[in-house]
Amino acid sequence: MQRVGVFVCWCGSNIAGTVDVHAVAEALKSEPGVVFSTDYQYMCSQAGQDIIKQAIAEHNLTGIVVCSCSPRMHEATFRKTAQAAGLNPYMVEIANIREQCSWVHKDMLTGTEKAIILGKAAVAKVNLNTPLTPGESPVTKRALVIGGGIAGIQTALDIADAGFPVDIVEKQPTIGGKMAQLDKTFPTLDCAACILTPKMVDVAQNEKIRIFSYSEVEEVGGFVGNFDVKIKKKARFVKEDICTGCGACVEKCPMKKNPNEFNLGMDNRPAIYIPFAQAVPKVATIDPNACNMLKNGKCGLCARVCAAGAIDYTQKDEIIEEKYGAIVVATGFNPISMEKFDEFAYNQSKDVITSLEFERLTNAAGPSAGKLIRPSDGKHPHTIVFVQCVGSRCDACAEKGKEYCSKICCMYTAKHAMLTRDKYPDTDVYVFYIDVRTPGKNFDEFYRRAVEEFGVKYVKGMVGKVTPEGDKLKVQASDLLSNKQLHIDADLVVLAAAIEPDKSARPLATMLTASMDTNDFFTEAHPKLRPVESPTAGVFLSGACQGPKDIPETVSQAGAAASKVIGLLAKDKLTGNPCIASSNELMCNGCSSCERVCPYGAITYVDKEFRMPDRTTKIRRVASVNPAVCQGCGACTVACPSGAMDLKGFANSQIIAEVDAICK
Amino acid sequence: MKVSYFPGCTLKNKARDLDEYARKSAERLGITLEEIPDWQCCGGVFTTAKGEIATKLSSVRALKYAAEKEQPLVSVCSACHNVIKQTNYAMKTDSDFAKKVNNYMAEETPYNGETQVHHYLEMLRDLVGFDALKEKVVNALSGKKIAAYYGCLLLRPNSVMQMDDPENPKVMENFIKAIGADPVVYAMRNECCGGYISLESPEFAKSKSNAVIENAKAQGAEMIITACPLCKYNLIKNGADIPVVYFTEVLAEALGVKEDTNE
Amino acid sequence: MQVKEYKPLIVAFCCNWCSYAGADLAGNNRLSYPADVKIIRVPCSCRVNPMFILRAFQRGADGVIICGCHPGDCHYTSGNYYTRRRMAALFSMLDFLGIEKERTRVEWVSAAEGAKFAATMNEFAETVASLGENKRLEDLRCKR
Amino acid sequence: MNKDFIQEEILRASGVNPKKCMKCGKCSATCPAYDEMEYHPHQFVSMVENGDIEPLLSSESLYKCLSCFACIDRCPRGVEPAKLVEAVRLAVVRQQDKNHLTANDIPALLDDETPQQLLVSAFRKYTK
Repeated sequence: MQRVGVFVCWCGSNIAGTVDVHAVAEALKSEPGVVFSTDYQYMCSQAGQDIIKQAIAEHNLTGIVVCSCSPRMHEATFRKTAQAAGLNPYMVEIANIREQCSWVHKDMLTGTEKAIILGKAAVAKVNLNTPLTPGESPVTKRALVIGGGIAGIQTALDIADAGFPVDIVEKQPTIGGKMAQLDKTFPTLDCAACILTPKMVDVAQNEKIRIFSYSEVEEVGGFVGNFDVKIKKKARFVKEDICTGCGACVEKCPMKKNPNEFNLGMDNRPAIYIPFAQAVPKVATIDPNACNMLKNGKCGLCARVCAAGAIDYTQKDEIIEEKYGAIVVATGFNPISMEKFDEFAYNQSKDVITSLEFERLTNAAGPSAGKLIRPSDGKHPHTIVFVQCVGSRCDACAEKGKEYCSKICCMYTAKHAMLTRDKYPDTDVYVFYIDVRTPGKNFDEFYRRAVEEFGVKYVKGMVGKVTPEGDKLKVQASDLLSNKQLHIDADLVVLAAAIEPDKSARPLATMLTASMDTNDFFTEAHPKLRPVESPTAGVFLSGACQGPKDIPETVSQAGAAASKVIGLLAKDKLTGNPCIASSNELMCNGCSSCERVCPYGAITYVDKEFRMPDRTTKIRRVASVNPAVCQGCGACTVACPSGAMDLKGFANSQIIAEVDAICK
Repeated sequence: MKVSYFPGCTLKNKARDLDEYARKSAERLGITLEEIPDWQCCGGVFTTAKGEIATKLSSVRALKYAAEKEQPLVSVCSACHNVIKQTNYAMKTDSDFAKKVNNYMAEETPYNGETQVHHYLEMLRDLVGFDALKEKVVNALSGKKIAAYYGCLLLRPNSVMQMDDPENPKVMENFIKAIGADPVVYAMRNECCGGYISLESPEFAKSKSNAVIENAKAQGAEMIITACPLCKYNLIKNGADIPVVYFTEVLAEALGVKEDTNE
Repeated sequence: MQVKEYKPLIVAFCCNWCSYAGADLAGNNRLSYPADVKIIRVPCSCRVNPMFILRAFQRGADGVIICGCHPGDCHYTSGNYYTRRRMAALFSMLDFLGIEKERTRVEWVSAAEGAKFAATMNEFAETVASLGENKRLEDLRCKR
Repeated sequence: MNKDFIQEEILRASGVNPKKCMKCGKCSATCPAYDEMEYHPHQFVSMVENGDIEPLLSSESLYKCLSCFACIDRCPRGVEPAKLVEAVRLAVVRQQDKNHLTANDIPALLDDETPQQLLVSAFRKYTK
């Protein structure tokens, strides 16, 4: 039997004004287990807390009930008080007689009556409380960053800077991501490569950082502080540690005609290739679908010209197993396919391109060496039409496109238009827009400069149809402000395609048990207050995998994610919430119902040996809750058909005791 | 294989050859078009306004007939197909509309959009298969550069018609490939020829038709094929200087049944 | 003989993250609702075992309401979806047993919706009161 | 006719929710009859939304829409402007003596090749 102490707070007149606090204290005295009951003006004050401490010592209390304000306010306070007096902090229950009683009822009689009932419920519950100890688990002091774009790079650098080892997993042969493909960056127009490649070199040279390029995460197990991850390092048929990146093999490879992914297929690369000059790691990779040696066993030229002897046609995929304390998702984005938007004739004409293709066309390292040309005939375009919001801001029921604003298109289109007019003043540049959205530091000023200084023609309206005819693109569009339909003979049409999360994100989210929204963006733990954490403990979000973002925003989020990771890795041990599910193994029938409802993957099934009454042993399959992963929602307790699963701190018996106390 | 067939008014008059080539070709491909007895005109245009019941009853009757025979319903005129398909969709998805129609029809069993509605081209693609069609071709139209003209009715509204990608359709192009010719892809193939307006504003219709013809020619077309009598009328009337024919005509030609028809 | 005025007894299960906070907010804003409503705090609405509800009715409750986060906002990602499905099944069974559907309810109340909490409780209490005393599930052996 | 009533009737008959419109103008960009029209597809949407229907009722634009449905398929927001045009047109032609086309008009408009389809559909579109 517990020895319960009851402490009724007046909260000045907040409670005492509508609740007869003496009567409450008096009434609760006769409840089972109660050995001490008192009231005081401010229980949360130092003096009030001393009363509690003293009573615990004097009356050998094993549990206390504080009738006061909401537990959301002072539960933590009174738990600390109890702990200071040598009591387990989870032997404290709060009866909320302020927010849910004195403040909502006006009549003293009703208020007092209800306060007594709430007090009784709390006493009934505390009688069934058991001391709880939060679980502890060690922390593996190593972080995994999935994705090697600017988000992943920044996160890795910041974590490494704090002294923790970091691994980057990147599925492409090089890190750098989308930013490496860009030409200039808004709103300052500094060249993307000039600011990104030094960071890539920093990553390569940082002793704390390992890069697994051309690799993918295969399997994730474990939990916060203790993830077990399997990484598949795809065979690149080149020994990474030996290859010097000299490029002799690339030059000699006879299989030259393969679409170059880095230039979005606008030119070709050989079967053995280095994506771009500043690639990190600067190591060649053989495309097994293009290499004649790998397909037919004939050729072997690259092996012969490689002075270092780095070519290895027998290389196999390799699985690397590693332990991590924290995982950062930085899987980024892609422009959506323009397949469904052929009113803009993207599939019919080479001169209708996406904005990312435009970046490559204007990039000095791109397929045209930075000269703005029409992809079809290499001529200089004199009239260029930019179309905004292609596939963004669509109705949820629409058959194509995304519901959200892709956020970055207004600014990069202003940038493209401005740079075109700057370099080629003889070019007419039209931008068709629905709204120009430029909330960002120096963003609107940038857009205004495009209009006022560079003479870009911004038209409020949309393009409805692009008809390739001869060497022209006939653009039919609306100009809503002058209430006209425009017909423009353009040489180049650039589509600001909506962006979407990378396709690898969805299977990864499943592996991580991290949640996603309907657009496959990762969900944050709280949209305002925990924007870089996933609801799954130990999984953090960096960059566009969480939502469309420009570079400055990505970098700041990457830093924020890193600081959260550092905060986690700096701990030697993690203390959990002790109010978690636990299964009575003797009652568990191994049905897996709980495992299926658990949103965190905290429940696994294990085969366990049980001693039977006849002294034989029997192996049974029973549920096992991982205390470090369980968040204590209790979904499993209701799903369990045999009543084996229960929630500590909110046990079935405790809640029923409360129900009984209320329904008397 | 037998299917229910809804020819429509124009195919009994000005577009007789569209009908006849369709029947002969289907027969050669092993499909019998069973004309629905006592079919009534579809009305030529689907009224999208809610509460329009009477104008859709003829389509529902044809659909119900096919349902009772457990056959898919095939039509070849773009307009008939559009009206029947949209009516069927409304019967399937708009329970209020279906209830009113069924009350009006007062038949023993109600109809709720069970019939599969195919355009002849869909029949070629999905029931016959373009590969099977290719095998039956005896006069391949090799080297002929043919531009497919879809117009509006075959493809839109896409949520209902579900025939092909409305902005980048391929069914007619694949059909052209199957009969051995070379498809010409041009952007105006899914734009309006001026259709209904040609009665009142012939000049306006002309400008629309011309844009289609010019675009097809600019992309190298030597011939335009279509499934719609009104499109054909408009294109020819407005000065097409390359042949504009029904797709069933080139089909019949490729299958070697064109001459039988004329006899 | 004096007839005692009938006061309904209502048990409200509130999830800790949204609805319990919503109830606190109703208090902060001094928005009144009947004292007949007694709140039991649970971590998530999906913690509410149908057993608890049966027990409440068995012990003489006249109405039971479960409040959770709005769909999509669950602190535990998906708990309220479980609640919605489970309670739909339970409530129709209770209805079959003679506990009218109006005596049971699932309501989404966010931490910001103090006014909604108070309005919901007022309305629910009134509905339950108009139905009169609940007798069906009361276990006579438990009756004093 | 009462203004609110007619707006309600047009919204009901068309099944269109003009509030979904984000004013991008793609309907008017795509419309093949734009230059023939006094009021353009995007104006139909906003005028019906604002209850400014009177000018539409007396506009020739009603008979210029080709019902090609390009605006329906290309609208990013699923607004379906063509259905609104049709609903307004019906609101007009359903009134007494408001048929846009009569049988007497026909002979003058015909030529030898006019397909039946054209006449049938014109009657369905322009008369009650």
